[in-house]
Amino acid sequence: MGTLLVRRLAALVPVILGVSVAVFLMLHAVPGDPAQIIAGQEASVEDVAQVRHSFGLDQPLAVQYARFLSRAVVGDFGTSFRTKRPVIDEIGDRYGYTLLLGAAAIAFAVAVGILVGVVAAVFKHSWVDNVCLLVSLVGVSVPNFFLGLLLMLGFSVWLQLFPLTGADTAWHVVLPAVTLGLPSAAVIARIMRSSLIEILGNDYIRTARAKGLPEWLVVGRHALRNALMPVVTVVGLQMGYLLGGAVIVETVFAWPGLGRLTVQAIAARDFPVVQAAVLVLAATFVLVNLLTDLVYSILDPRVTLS
Amino acid sequence: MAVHADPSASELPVSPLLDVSRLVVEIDTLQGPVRPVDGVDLRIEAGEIFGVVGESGCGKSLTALSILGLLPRPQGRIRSGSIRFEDQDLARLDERDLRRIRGNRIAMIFQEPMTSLNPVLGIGDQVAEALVIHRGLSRRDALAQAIHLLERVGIADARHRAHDFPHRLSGGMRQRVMIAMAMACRPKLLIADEPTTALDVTIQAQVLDLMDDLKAEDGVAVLLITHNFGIVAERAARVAVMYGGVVVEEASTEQLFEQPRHPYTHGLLAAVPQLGRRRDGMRPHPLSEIPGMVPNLARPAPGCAFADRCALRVEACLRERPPLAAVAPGHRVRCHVTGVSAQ
Amino acid sequence: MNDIPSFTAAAHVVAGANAAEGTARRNGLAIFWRQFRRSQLALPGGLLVLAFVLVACFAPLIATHDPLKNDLARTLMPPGAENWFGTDELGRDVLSRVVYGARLSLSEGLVAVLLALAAGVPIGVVAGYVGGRTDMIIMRLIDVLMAFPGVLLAIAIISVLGPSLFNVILAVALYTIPIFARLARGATLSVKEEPYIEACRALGVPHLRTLWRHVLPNIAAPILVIAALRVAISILTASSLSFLGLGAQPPSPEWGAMLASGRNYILIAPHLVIFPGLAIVLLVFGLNLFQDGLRIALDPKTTDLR
Amino acid sequence: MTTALPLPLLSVRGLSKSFVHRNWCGRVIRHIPAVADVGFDVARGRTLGLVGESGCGKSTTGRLVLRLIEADAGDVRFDGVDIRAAAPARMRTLRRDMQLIFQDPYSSLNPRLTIGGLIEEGLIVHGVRNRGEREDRVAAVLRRVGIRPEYMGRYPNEFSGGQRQRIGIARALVLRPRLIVADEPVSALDVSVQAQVLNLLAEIQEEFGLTAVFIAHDMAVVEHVSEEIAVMYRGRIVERGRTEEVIADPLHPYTRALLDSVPSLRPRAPRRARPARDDTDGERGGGGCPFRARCDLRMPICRMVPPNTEVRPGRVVACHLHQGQAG
Repeated sequence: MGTLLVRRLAALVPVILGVSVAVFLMLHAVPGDPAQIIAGQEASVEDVAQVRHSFGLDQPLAVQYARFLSRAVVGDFGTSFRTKRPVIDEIGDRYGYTLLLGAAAIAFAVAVGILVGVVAAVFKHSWVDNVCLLVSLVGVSVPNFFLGLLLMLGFSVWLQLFPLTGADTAWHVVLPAVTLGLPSAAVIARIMRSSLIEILGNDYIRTARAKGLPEWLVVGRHALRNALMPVVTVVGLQMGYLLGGAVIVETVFAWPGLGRLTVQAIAARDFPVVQAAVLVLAATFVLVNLLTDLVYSILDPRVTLS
Repeated sequence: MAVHADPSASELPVSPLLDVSRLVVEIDTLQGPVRPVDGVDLRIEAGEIFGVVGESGCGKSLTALSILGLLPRPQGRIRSGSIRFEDQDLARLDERDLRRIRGNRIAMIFQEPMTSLNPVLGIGDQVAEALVIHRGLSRRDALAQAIHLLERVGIADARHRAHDFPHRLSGGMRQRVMIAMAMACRPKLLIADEPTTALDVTIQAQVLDLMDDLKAEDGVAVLLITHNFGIVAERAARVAVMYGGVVVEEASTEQLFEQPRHPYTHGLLAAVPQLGRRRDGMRPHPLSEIPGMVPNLARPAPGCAFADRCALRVEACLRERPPLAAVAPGHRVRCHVTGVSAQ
Repeated sequence: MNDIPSFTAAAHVVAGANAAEGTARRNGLAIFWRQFRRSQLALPGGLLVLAFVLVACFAPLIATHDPLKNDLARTLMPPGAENWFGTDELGRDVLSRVVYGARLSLSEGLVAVLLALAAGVPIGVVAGYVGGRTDMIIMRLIDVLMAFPGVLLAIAIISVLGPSLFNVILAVALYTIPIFARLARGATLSVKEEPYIEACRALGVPHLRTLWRHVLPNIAAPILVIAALRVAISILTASSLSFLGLGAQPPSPEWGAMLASGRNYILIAPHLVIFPGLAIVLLVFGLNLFQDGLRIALDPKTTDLR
Repeated sequence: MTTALPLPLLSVRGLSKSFVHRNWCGRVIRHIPAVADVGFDVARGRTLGLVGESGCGKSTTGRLVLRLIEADAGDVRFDGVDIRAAAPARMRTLRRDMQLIFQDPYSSLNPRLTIGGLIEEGLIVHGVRNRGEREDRVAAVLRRVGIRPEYMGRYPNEFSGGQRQRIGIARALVLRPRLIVADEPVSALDVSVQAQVLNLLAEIQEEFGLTAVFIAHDMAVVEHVSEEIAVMYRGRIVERGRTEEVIADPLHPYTRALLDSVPSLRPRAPRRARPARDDTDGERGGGGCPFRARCDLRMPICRMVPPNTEVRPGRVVACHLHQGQAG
């Protein structure tokens, strides 16, 4: 287990490096002169030259990247063009909110998804199953921003059960988390259902039945754990969807997270912030995927060997 | 229950351990329902090894599954017939009562030892499970007994191996674990569905020896299902040959292999290559062939299922299904041509 | 020698015996159709999508007004006889805008997926078939791209290219490429292990011919199924980006953009949000239903996954 | 019988192959030897039976012979030509002469092509340009294996396992090869169908003068088809000789165990398998005799590599029990 962890962590290094290269190149891929962008459209030729020199933009690309990376490692992403604060502070303020929202959303998605999936599988091909299918198909068909607006309209404006926007109390997280988590819940439910049905067709399930086990033990003890494995993989992939979706949901609910910051920064062409936010979100996703791998290896005794 | 025409019935002991009578199994397919088991009769005595042999699609595995009510759901069901075991008709029991019998008085092992064990549970736990369910043992006591059972089926260092997961074991060892699991509650009947098909021949011989030993020690009866005539010849006391969803011949092993009566049995025995036939660097004679292929389940013939491949076919074979008739004491044949002589 | 699989083989023989001479291909279509119908919702889904396609094709005939024409005398009108879906803040007819929006959304989904297919499938097939170092390098690059969570990669790309509908399509296509590449690689790897590919080697069939005649047809089904799914997801993503102001720019009648501007009037004119939102939901729902039927029909391994 | 000693069609010497596991950056982390120092000859028109249990390397050997896998070491000569040294273009033309018949009649036929298309493929690849000629040859070969040529337009899933195996044979046969490697061609088939296919193989071998390597795990099947037998265990040939001799008088303990384990059709033959010694237990690896962990006749010397002793001409056994009996 320990060596597995070390090996997986080591395998992440090239991926993170690749991500950092991509993020670094972002600024240089923008059409036009990066120095001009940083200095602003109205800047004089001298100002632009000054910016070019002070940001090291006159250096070779490799040197610039090395500097970017060495600074990024210690958390120095430069200064925000917009607020003139260190980027790391801007990010630090928002990161916790995004993590909170993401965790709430995934908890909601996993709980609802697994429950619905198991129910649908146990009652497969019945009306219960069909209702679950229909609901989950609608779930993956509703865009986040529309669902968020509908929930706001329904629960905040008409029923007045939850606050409209912001992040002041625990109640504030409910609607954004449901908005963000619902499509994932639908995906998890479908995978859970099909996985459980597939597992229930396995030879060792027949063995368990031939042993005289009651059906709840067959499902609970022999099928569920095996059926959860593909679900774990999907949950890992859904995390990526959630982190991306957070950009939209945070905007809709004015949630002070990293996603909303990214959108604001893009609108203001505040590239250091965009770079850092994208890097932090990508690194989070990569680490979360590592976590799902570890959960997987706990569920499946065969993995630790390979 | 209507008694069907069977003159030999009186010669057999009054109540066998298992008496399958006119069993019909129906399976739904995209082409509609078909009957892969279409009137099977089997009688198994206590403590004997009874072989059921036939090619793929003859209905032997489905017959075995239907005994324990393990037909694929929801597409499979027992359409008619009875399965008398001790004093009950298993075909009419509900799921609850069947569960009390499964793994307790009748146990079953399967063809694929690689996939028949749960990959995420320790083998000791999997063996212990039946003891917890049927004997009400605590998990701890059951595990202790499971270790004992594993030792008995020849797993070295069972105390430690009990905590191993199945993927650490070879195929032969896994089949031993399956047997330990099946024998946990000292069943009266062990159904072994192609137990050695996935194993190498040397391992196959060891597993079959183990089953022989268990029969001798525990007095368990074994329903040994296989496509391999050699295994049956070596291990079984009585044999039923299945074709097209019915038993076409049933006899003691000596009778069947020395005087096969049904043209299908006859043809199959001649088609099997046997060791020691090659002489003087000459290529042996061609094997005898049965022309054609296994019958089409979706369009069952009105007469004998084997008629279209049979060299002895007469007109009645296409029209009418022959009965399973006795040709000698303990030897029954379902054939219009060869099944009527002798008596 | 188990009864059940050989029994299904017997069923195949039946199907073959019933087929008339030389109609095997039609027979294949018939099997496809029967499988497709097994998902009872696939046909309604297909019809729903077809309806949107027709609306998009004949938008000028269906629209009652000019979708871009302002009428400041009739702003924020509720649905009524003159404007069935009401009017927006500039007095434009919402129905006509929704109708024209179908063109944009469908092309967002289709173009992005076609681009991604064209690039991703060859990359994946080559990586899987050639293997070795080529495969390793391609997969590392794909890992890096996949490390960006969901929409985030698209957002990062747009932040570089600048907001526009075309750039959104490009960004969505770019972040879909690794998905197809990975899928095609996985499918190729498993097909490559099939004995019929070894048979090609044994016959001396050249690699290109093997790829074209033996590998591609056998990996087409799962790719097609995922492609249908990705059309739905691309439409959602593209409209999300438009909602954030990164995609189609006003006054373009893109559904996501319509929602973004309608959002400000949600309390007094909810129809500005409801109608374009419902249009997205219905189109994506139809695509999902259709995709479900496609999967059941084309992917025999996952017959019970729904 | 081979007193004149003409050049054998296939001659294999010292053939070895290990499979390697690589980690994610391509470094080799494990060597798994699959075939080690395998050698045999197959005379023209003859059949060599390669027999052994699953994982013994017999299928790998077959593929090495056809160079479907690249060997690590050794020499494969087909009609005097060094197969391992052949350039790609030369190899392609050689492939026409040496064909493979597969075990699994289901997965060895591309489900998306008609059987006519499948069989025709080899002709197209090997330059038969005339469409009419190709169709005639496909029809002829189908007829020969007992499939009606009218079925040419059908897909593999419309045929039974036995028919598919016939189609697989037709695909190999249409190129008029000289060498056939048949990898467990009947083990997936039912007994009655197995006899049909074995007889078909014997007929076409006779008719076309084919040389064959027949790979199987069933001793009785191998005895039926081959003039000579090579028994493999853990990647090595442990015994080789004329079929009758090996069957009647097995020298290697493993060959004996294999033969003892085959159930016969004589009812109630009193026979016990050797004591349960699973080869996952006990010693393995190292340089010794691969069979020593399971062998009840093992001696201290078995820890070293056993020599391949030629007991008498054409009879080779890799066992210390028989060392020094040569000559």
